[in-house]
Amino acid sequence: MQRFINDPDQVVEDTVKGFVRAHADIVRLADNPRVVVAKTAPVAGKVGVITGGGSGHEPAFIGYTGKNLLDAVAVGELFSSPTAKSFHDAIKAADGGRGVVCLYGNYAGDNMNVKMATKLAAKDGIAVATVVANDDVCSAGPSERDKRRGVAGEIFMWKCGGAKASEGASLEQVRATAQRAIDNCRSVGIGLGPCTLPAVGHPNFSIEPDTMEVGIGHHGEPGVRVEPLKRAAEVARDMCGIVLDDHDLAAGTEVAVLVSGLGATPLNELYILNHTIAEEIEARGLTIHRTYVGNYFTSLEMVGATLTVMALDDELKRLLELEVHSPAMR
Amino acid sequence: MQRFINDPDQVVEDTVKGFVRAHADIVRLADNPRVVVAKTAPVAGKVGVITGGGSGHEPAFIGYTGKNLLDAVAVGELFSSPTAKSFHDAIKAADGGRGVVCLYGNYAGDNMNVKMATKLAAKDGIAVATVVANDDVCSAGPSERDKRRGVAGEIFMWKCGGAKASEGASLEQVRATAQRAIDNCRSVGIGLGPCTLPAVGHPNFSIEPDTMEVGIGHHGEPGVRVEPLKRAAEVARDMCGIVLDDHDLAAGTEVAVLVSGLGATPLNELYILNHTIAEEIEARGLTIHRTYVGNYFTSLEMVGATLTVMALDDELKRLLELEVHSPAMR
Amino acid sequence: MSQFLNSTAGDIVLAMADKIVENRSYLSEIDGKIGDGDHGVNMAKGFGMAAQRIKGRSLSLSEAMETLGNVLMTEIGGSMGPLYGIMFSQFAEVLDGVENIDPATFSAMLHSGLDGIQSIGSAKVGDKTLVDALSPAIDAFDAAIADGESFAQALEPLVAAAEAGRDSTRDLVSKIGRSSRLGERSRGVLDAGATSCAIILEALARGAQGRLQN
Amino acid sequence: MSQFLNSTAGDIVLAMADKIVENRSYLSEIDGKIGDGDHGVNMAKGFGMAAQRIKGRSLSLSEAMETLGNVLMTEIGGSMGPLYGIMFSQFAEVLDGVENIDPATFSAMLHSGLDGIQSIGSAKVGDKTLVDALSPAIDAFDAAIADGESFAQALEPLVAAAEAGRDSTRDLVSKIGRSSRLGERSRGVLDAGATSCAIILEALARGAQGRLQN
Ligand SMILES: Nc1ncnc2c1ncn2[C@@H]1O[C@H](COP(=O)(O)OP(=O)(O)O)[C@@H](O)[C@H]1O
Ligand SMILES: Nc1ncnc2c1ncn2[C@@H]1O[C@H](COP(=O)(O)OP(=O)(O)O)[C@@H](O)[C@H]1O
Ligand SMILES: [Mg+2]
Ligand SMILES: [Mg+2]
Ligand SMILES: [Mg+2]
Ligand SMILES: [Mg+2]
Repeated sequence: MQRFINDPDQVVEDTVKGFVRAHADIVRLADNPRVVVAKTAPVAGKVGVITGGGSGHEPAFIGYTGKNLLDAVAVGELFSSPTAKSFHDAIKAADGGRGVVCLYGNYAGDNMNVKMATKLAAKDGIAVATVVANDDVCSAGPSERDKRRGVAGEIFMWKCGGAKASEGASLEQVRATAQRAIDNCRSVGIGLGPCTLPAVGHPNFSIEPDTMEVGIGHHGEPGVRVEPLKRAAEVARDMCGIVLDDHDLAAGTEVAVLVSGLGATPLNELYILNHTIAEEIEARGLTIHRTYVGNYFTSLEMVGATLTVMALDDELKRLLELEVHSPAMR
Repeated sequence: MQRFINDPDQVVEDTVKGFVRAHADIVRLADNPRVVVAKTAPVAGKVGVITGGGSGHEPAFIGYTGKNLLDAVAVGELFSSPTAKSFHDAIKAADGGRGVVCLYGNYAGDNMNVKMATKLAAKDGIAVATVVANDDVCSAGPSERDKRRGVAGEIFMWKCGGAKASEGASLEQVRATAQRAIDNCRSVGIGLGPCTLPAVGHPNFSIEPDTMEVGIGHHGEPGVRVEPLKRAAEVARDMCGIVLDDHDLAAGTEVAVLVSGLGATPLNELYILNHTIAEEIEARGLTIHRTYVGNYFTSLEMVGATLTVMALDDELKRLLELEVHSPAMR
Repeated sequence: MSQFLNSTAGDIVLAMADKIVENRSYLSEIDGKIGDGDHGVNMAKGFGMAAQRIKGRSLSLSEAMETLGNVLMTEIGGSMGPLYGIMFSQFAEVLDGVENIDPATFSAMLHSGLDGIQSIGSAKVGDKTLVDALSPAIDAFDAAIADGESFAQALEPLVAAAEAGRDSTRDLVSKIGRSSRLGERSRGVLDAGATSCAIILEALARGAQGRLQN
Repeated sequence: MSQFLNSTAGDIVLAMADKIVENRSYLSEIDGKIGDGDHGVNMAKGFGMAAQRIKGRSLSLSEAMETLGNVLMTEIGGSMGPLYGIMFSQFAEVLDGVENIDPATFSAMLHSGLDGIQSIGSAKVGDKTLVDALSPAIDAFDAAIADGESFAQALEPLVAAAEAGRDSTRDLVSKIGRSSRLGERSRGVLDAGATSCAIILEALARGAQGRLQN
C-alpha cells in the first residue's frame, strides 16, 4: 500500500488530529475525541445542526463544520457509523436551546445509532429532529426511495439546513427545509478503481481495466453493474441520464450541480466530465444556477466521480448562497 | 488507463471548457482559448497580476483566477509551458494601465516564453515585471537557488502579489512583495505513485512498492532519490527536515503551512501528514499562523504530497488574510 | 448436568473473542464481496477491546456479556455496535441474578437477544443478515429441548442450524443493510454478519458444553 | 552540383515532420526517463501541425521553415516551441531571398539557428541538450567544406557528428532544463532534445543531398 499512514488502526485518530490542527480557527474537539465542533457552537437560540458518519470520505463529514453550516459532527471508524454516544455528544455540543436537527445518510448503522442517540438526548431534554439522506439513485428503485443511500447530496442538505438554522428558523422549519433539500437531490457514482481499508490491506473488489462500476457507493462497495469504460463525454451523459430520468424535472427548473471526485481522481478529469454534464443538463431545458466541482465527498483513494443535481426554488437558492466558513467550503 | 478523458490530445481543451462552465461567475475565456481571465479584469488603475504554466496541475494555475488574486492565466499543454502568445494575451487581458506582473515558475520553457511575451508586451507599451518562483528545495543546492523549480509556493506568491496589487500598490511594489513572498517559501515533494500523460499512455517511471521518491517535481519527473516508504509521521518529519534545514528561520518566526496532495492522495492522508508536520514545526520554535491542506497544486493522478512553509511578516500576514474569490480559494 | 454456573462462566466470552479475532481477515474478506470490507475489523476491534477489560477478572457470564455489550454499544459504532451490542446486553439482562443457567434460561436469553436485534434492525429470516444464523439456531435448540434432549446435546443442533443458516445466506439476495443495494449481485456469497454470528454461537455452545460436562 | 534550389525544397520540411511524427513515442519515452515524458508529444504536435499547413503548397525551403518556426513559436509552447521555433525562424531568415543554397549559405543558416537557440536558452555543449547534437554537426560540416569536400559529401560528417553528439549525451549529467534537477541521476540516458535534433538534422541533410544529386 503506497499510502501516507501510520498505524492502520489509527487512521481516523490521526486524520482528526491533523484536521483540528489545520483548522483550529474554525473547529475544536469535544471532550469526546470523536466529535468535531464548530468554534461558534453552540449558538444560543439557534437550532443546532449536526451530522455524523463513517470516516474515509474527507472532507466529508468533518470538513463541513463551521459557521452557517454544521455545528457538530460525530466521527465514525473508516466506513462505519459513529457510536450512539458520539451522535449523542454531538447533539449536546450543538444544542443552543432550540433543539437539534441531525442530517445524516441512510445506512443501517447510522440509522440505529442515531435512533439510540435521539433517545439519550430526549433524556437530557433536547428535542432532536432527523432527516435521512437518500439521494443515490442506483441504490434502490424509484418505488423504494427510502432504501436509497445518502451520498454527496448530503452536502446540499447540510448547506441548506445549516443556513436555514442560521436564519433563526424553528426546529421543525429547519427539518422541513433540509428534507426538501435532499428530496430535491439525485446522485449517481461511477467507479474506475477500488479503495483499500488500511486495516484490511487489499481492495474489496477489483475493477478490471477498461471497465467501470456504475452506481457505486461511497464505501468501496461495488456498483450495481459493470460496463465497459467509455469516453468521458459518454460517461457524463450516462450519469446525467441516470440522475435526470429519475428526477423528472420540469423544463426551466433551476438546478445546482455537484461533481465530486471519489478521492484519487484528479480535478482536471472532473472538469472534463463537467463540460458534458453541463451541456446535457442544459439540453434538457434545465438552468444551471451554480456548479461545484472538486473532492467534496470521497471514498478513500477510490478512482471515480459522483454527480448530484439538486432542483432549486427561491428559498433553496437563497440558502445555498449564504456565506459559510468551514474547512471544506467557504 | 482508468481515466475520465475523451481524446488524449484534447485533455487541456476539455478541462478548460468544463472549468469555465463551472465557474462562469468568476472567470471567462479571452479570445485566445488558452487564456483564462477573471471577470473582474482588467481593473483600471490596478497592477495586473498574471501567471501561466503547463496544465495537469489543477486547480493550479487556472483555479487561482479571481478577485484579489490572479487577473489572467496563460494555459499550456499538459506539463508544458504556454506559448509566448498566450502569455502575451494574458498580459494584455490583465493590463489596467499600471503595468502587469507575471508571477511564474522556474522552468526552461516558461522562462523563454515569458521573456518573449515580455518583449511583445513592451511593443504594446505595457510594462511587465516578472518574479520567478524557485521554492523547491531538492531541485538544486542552496548555492544555486536560482536553478530551483517553482512548486506550490507559487500559490503564496500569487496570493500575496494579488492582494498587494488590490491594495493599489505600484508595479515595482507588487513585484517586490511577490518576490519576498516566494523568497520566504521552501517546498518539498514526496511521490508514492507516478502519473501518466494520456497521450503517452503509460507512466514515465515506476515507483516500486514500499518505496518513495523524495524531492519529486510537479511533472511526473522522478525525485532526487528513492527511499523505503516509511510511516506517515517519519515522512512528515523528513519533509520538515528538508524544508526547514534549508529555510533556517529564527525561533518565534510565524509561518504559513501548505500541505498539498499531488492528485490521487486522499485528503485524510494529508491531514495525517499535517498532524506530524505541525508538531515538528512547532518543535523548532516556529509559530503556525495558518495551515492549508488539500489538493492545491497537483500533478495529474500522481500519488504523493508536497509541503510548503512560508515565513511571514506583518505585511505578508495581512496579504494572506485578504479575502479572495477564485475557484480554488475563497 | 443440565445447568452450569453463571458466576464462573465469564471466560466463555474470552474464548468467543479469540475466535472473532482469529477470523478478522476472513470476515472482512466476506464483507468486502458485497459490503465495505470492514466487518472483521469492526468485530475484532470490539471483541478484542472487551476481552482486554474482561481478562483476569473472573467475571460471571452475565457480567462478561454486559461488558461486551457495553463496549460494542458505546465504542464500536457501525451496524455491529448496536446490533451485537443490544444482543449481548439483552443476554446479560436475562442472566443477571441467575445462579445456574438451565436450558429454559438459556433459551430465554437467546430469544431476548434476537428480539433486541429485531427491535432496532427489523431484519427477518431470509433478508441475508445475522438473523439467518441466529433465528434457526434458537429454533433448533428449543426443538431439541422439547424433544427431551439434554442441554449439552441440544447445543449440537443449535450449532448445526447456525451453520446451515449461515450457509443459506449464500443463495439469498440481500434485503437489508449495505449489500441490499446490490440486488441480484449480492447473491452467491455468504453474509458476513451471519458468518460471525455462527462463530459466536458455536463459541457459546462449546463453552456451555465444556461447563455442562464437568 | 554544389548548390540546390530554395524554391522547390519546401518538401524537406515535410519529410522532417514525418520523421518526427514517426518517432513520437520514442522521443517521449526518452524524455520520460529524466524529464516529464512529453517531448515526442510536443514535437509531433508542432511538426504535424506545421506539415498540415505546408502540404500541397509547393513552398520554398525558407517559406516552409518560416511556417514551421511560426507554428512552434506561437502554438506549441513548452521549451521546444521557442527553441526550435527560433531555430527555424533564423534558418528561414538566412535563406529568405536566396535562390540557390550553397555550402556557405547552408553553414550560415545553421550558425544563425544555433545562435538563436543559445540567445534564449543559454545552453552550451556538454549541458546535455539539443546543442550537443547541433553544435558539433555544424563544426563537422564546416570542417569538411574547409577540407574541400563537396556539399553532398560534407553532409555525411554533419549527420555522423549529430549522431555522435546525441550519443555523447548519454554519459553527461544534465546542466540545464527540467532534467538538471536530477543531478547524477540524469546520467546514463540519452537527452530527448539531442535525439530529436539528430533526427531533424539527418532529414535536412538527406533532403539536401537528394536535391544536390539531381
Ligand atoms: N438491520 C440489520 N439487522 C441485522 N443484521 C444486519 C442489519 N444490517 C446489517 N446487518 C448485518 O451487518 C453485517 C455487516 O456488518 P459490518 O460490516 O460490521 O457493518 P457495516 O455494514 O456498517 O459496514 C451484514 O453482513 C449483516 O449481517
Ligand atoms: N535551455 C535549453 N537550451 C537548449 N535545449 C534545451 C534547453 N532546455 C531544455 N532543452 C531541451 O529540451 C528538451 C526537452 O524538451 P521537451 O520535453 O519538449 O520540453 P519540457 O522540458 O518543457 O517538457 C531537453 O531534452 C533538452 O534537449
Ligand atoms: Mg462499514
Ligand atoms: Mg513538458
Ligand atoms: Mg461492512
Ligand atoms: Mg518534456
